[in-house]
Amino acid sequence: MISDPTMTITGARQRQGRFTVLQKWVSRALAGNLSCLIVPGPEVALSHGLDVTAAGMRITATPRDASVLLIIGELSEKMSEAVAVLYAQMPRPRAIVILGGQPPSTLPDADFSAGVSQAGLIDAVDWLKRALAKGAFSDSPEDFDAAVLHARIDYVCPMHPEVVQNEPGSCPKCGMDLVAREAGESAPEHDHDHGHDHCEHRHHEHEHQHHDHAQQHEHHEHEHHHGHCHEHHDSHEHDHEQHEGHQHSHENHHDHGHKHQHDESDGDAEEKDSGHDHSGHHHGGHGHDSHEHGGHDHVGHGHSGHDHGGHDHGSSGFMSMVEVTKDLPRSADGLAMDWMEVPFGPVFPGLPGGLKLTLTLDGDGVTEGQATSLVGMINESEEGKEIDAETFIERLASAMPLASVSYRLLACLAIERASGLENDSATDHARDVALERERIASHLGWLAQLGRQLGFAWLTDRAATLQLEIRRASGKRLVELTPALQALAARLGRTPLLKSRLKGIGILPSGTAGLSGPVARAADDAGDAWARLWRRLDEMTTSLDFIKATGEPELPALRNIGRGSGTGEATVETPRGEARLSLELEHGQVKSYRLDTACSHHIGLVATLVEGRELGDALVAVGSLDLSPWEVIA
Amino acid sequence: MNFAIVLFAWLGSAWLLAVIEGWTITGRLRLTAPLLSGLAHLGRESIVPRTPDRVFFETAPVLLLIVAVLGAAVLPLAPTLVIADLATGALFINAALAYVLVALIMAGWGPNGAYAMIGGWRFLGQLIAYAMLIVMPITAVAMRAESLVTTVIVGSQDSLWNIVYQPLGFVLFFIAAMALAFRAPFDLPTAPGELGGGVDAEYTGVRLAVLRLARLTLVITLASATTVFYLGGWHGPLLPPWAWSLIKTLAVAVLMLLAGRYLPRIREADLMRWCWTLGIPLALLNIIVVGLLVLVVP
Amino acid sequence: MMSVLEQYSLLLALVLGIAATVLALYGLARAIGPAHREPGKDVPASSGALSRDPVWGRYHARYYGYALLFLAFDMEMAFMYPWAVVYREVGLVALYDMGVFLAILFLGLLYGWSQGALRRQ
Amino acid sequence: MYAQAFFVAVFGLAAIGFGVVVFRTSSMVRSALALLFSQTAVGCMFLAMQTEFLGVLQIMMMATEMSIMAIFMVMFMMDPGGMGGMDMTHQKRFSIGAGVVAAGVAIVVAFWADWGPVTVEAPDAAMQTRALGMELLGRSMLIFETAGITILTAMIAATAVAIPVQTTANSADKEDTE
Repeated sequence: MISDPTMTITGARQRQGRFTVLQKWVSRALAGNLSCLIVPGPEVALSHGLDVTAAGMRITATPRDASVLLIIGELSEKMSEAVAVLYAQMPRPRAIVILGGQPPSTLPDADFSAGVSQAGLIDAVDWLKRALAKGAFSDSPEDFDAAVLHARIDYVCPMHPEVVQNEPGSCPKCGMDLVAREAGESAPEHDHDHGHDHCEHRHHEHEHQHHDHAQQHEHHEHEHHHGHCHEHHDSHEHDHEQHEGHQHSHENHHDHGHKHQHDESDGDAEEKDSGHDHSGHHHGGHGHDSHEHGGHDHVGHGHSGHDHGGHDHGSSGFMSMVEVTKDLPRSADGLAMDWMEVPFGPVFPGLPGGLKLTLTLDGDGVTEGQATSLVGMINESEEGKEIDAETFIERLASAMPLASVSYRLLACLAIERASGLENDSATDHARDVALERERIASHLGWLAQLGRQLGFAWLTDRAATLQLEIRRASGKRLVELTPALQALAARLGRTPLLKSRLKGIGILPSGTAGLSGPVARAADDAGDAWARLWRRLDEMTTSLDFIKATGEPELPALRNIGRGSGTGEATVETPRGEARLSLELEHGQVKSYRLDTACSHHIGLVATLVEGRELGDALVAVGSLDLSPWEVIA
Repeated sequence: MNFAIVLFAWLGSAWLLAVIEGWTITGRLRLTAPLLSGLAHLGRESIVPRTPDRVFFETAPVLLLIVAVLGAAVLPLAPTLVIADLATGALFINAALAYVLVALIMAGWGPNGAYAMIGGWRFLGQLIAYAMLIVMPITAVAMRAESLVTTVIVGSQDSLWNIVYQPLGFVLFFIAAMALAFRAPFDLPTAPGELGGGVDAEYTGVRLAVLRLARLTLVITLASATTVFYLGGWHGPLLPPWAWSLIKTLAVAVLMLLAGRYLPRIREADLMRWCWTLGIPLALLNIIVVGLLVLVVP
Repeated sequence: MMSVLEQYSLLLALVLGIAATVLALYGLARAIGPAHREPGKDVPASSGALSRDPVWGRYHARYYGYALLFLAFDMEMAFMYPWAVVYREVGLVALYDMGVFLAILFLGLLYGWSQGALRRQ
Repeated sequence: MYAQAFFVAVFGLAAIGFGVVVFRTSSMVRSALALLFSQTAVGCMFLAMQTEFLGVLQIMMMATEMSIMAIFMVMFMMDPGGMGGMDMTHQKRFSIGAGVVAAGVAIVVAFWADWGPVTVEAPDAAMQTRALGMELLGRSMLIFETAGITILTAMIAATAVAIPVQTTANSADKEDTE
């Protein structure tokens, strides 16, 4: 537990002069209005049994509305970067609370840290209230900066995308000069392959853009980042250094009294063109574009902006819209539009935290999309590193916060099989009850998430309350809760608009490869989001019946395996589908393992589910899969 | 004098509504909550995004607040308790509230961010869906009152409230009013779960406070319009007229706020299809039915 | 009773008053403290990814079929309100007259509907 | 009277000012909304001239119609955000000439036309609305119904031009291109 003696929070606001009366009042109001952004997401808080609202904080959807950044558990490297961006975008005064993890390297030290428990959370809120009332304003607030807020530059070979280096040079494979590009966000997209025929063109385009960015950011490094508008038509000054002539020759075109920034993209376009040796760039902005990437112009990359500027300068009369738009991507109805690539996630209120959905949007329709997990477990058994069986179980369970009991059970079973232990029916029953209990809790968590996505506040509240109650409930208590669960299902059946919202969305026919769990079972009905909702509600009832018939739950714990050796394989039907673990045990140590989960397969279905759908429908379709990004094995 | 009283009444209802809204969310009834929350907003930084269209970004919240208040300005609390009793009052509300769209387009376009922009253009689609369902039912109301003056419209419901006289019009108007106020389940432009806040997303600090106040005022304005057009305005036994107006307005406003909690967000495609293939024919039917009633029933 | 022009001035005063109040609030907020400029803060929030790319491009509004019909319906409102005001006075002729007008419009709606204007494009 | 003249002048200048902005910006949305506010200012001029129904109608209709114009401009114009700093004016010399001539003609008409006697007192706004309704249902009924037919024609034309027809040949064609 960290407590600063002066009680000033790290994200305090600048104070001018002394602490005024106004600031004092405001500080008190701030202390009484805590709103928090949960990383990785509210569903993780729920599955850990944390009731954030009861602790006295409002859960917000965006960093803009948050004053507290609540981090639960350890964060992966990619999530650390995302969290730095989120923190940077929160308005001051802002505070960081970490429950059950180390502060990520990208953030300043946590204002408060504790273990993952409701008590810890309540302590945190108490501390924050006091700290904000006293230290929301500070004489010298620290600047927050992180590497991710500035682009890192990689150098890649234009011909061999797999060649990535930190320094400029030539490609070891073909000897070509390496091209600079912005590292990070767009990097994985280089490697993915949709199997669409325009994919290749996109590669080119990305590089093209990165090239652009890179130069700009080099420039920023000279400038020590004191400019705060790092958008990419900001390369103005940079242009001055190398392309002064161009810039001046265009000054006279920009006498609209418009913002200066707008002028700069022309210089940008010029520079890009000259870099590629296109002399006729005044007229040929588009010609150049089309040969580069065959008619794919994402606005996101700002090509359109430059080129139109170019058009205007060169044209003597009216421009032909047919001519000008011929290289833009076509929508299904034949209209030429700019497409934009928009990230949804990793911390998006409508999707589970850690899942990053990247959609290429044409208006509010999705033309293509793909999902990646930023928190997925890595399926590797480090050579020569043997893990103690108990540690292995703990590690696997904590790596899957949304279904820890299932994976604990899976690990126990696999290890016990490997050591040649016979099944013990009493233990098995108790474990199965725990598994079924988690299934109910997990499905309730999914319902709460559905409520968040659809703005259905009542569902979120109700499902979350029940989930918190059921997580660790005894068999008797579970039986008592049966009517509440039935009432919830009946209520959903009666809710207007819900059916029209879910029916026919995200259809996965029963033949689809790689389906598992409720998604597979729902495919036997209609295979849409509505069928999946009812499949999950049915499963909750079935699980309750099983618990009623079987007895008390007991958390799976490893039986005495001694120092057994061997290989074992186990499968468990987790709430999201079948998980399979095979491992090699040597003298009670796990030597190597291999894990296969349902979500690893389901995440690949996202691309087909979202294509051509309206944005809201696409998000519902992805949500209905109940993807747990933790269970996506890299 | 009237001016001050009415303004005070509107402020009072906004505050009460904020208290009730807080109550439904947190489950605690705290009278100071809206003031504290406003003060907290003042204390947060108000970030201006790297926005190439700062004029739009700055204008949007103020414009939204102005049009919401202007709409309320022609709605009477009592026979003489109205800021401006315009001869075209019923039309004027439409005119003022049409600028809600303009404000949202500005808020969406200004920050140059994808979520906000999609939200802004989504609301244009939403307007295309609901606008006729605001305009056509009001026409039927004006037919009965033979006037566009809001006080006369309330007067025409002396014997029988419009909610009984033209229930179909009331249902259409109420749904359209909720869509206009872009509250759940019609919160397509802000949709936290789909657009991470949409048009609201980039507003922080004092600008967010103004925006929230504007949205709250908009709900009150629409609730008050529903009261004036369909619920008999100030008519009611025992209590003074202004009290009845305020009670009805608050009741409708709370209904608008609460309904969203129990419904999932509507699909944009469904909203547009239902409004045009079902709503507009029904609104036309409503006009014809009211037309016959007006002529047949003296 | 105020004259019409006085009422307009009152509304104008209301507009200016609100604008002044909001400006005063902004001033108050500024007095509490200025916004601290930091890298990344002014980039539009997009759920943890830093997306600096501008999005102002050709936006595909899928509702343009509705929009075209809406323009026609909006135009019609110019006639509906004055008609509604004198409706009872004129009587059956007005109903007949407006009936024909609305029937014509409804025909347009039906045509658009049959041609698929009333759907996402 | 002087107050009226003052407000007519103020809103008139505002209308012209926003009108200038329409051409001075390179952002389509800004341009469309500037045109909207220019029209709103004209509506306010109507109000100042005590033609209430017309003024309010103008203010109302322009908000939705200019916004729809904005989305169509964003759909179909290149670089709607104006990030390329595109100049929206074309054929400058010709358009300046045309503008000057048109302004001259308007001024000449304004000064030479016989505006009739100045109305001492405008009729009450409620009366105006009523009179408008009576006019629509009386003398101008034919014009009114013709307007209906015109709107119908516009709806049919717009639908026929803009909405792609779903035929089998068309969808086969689309599959080819994909």
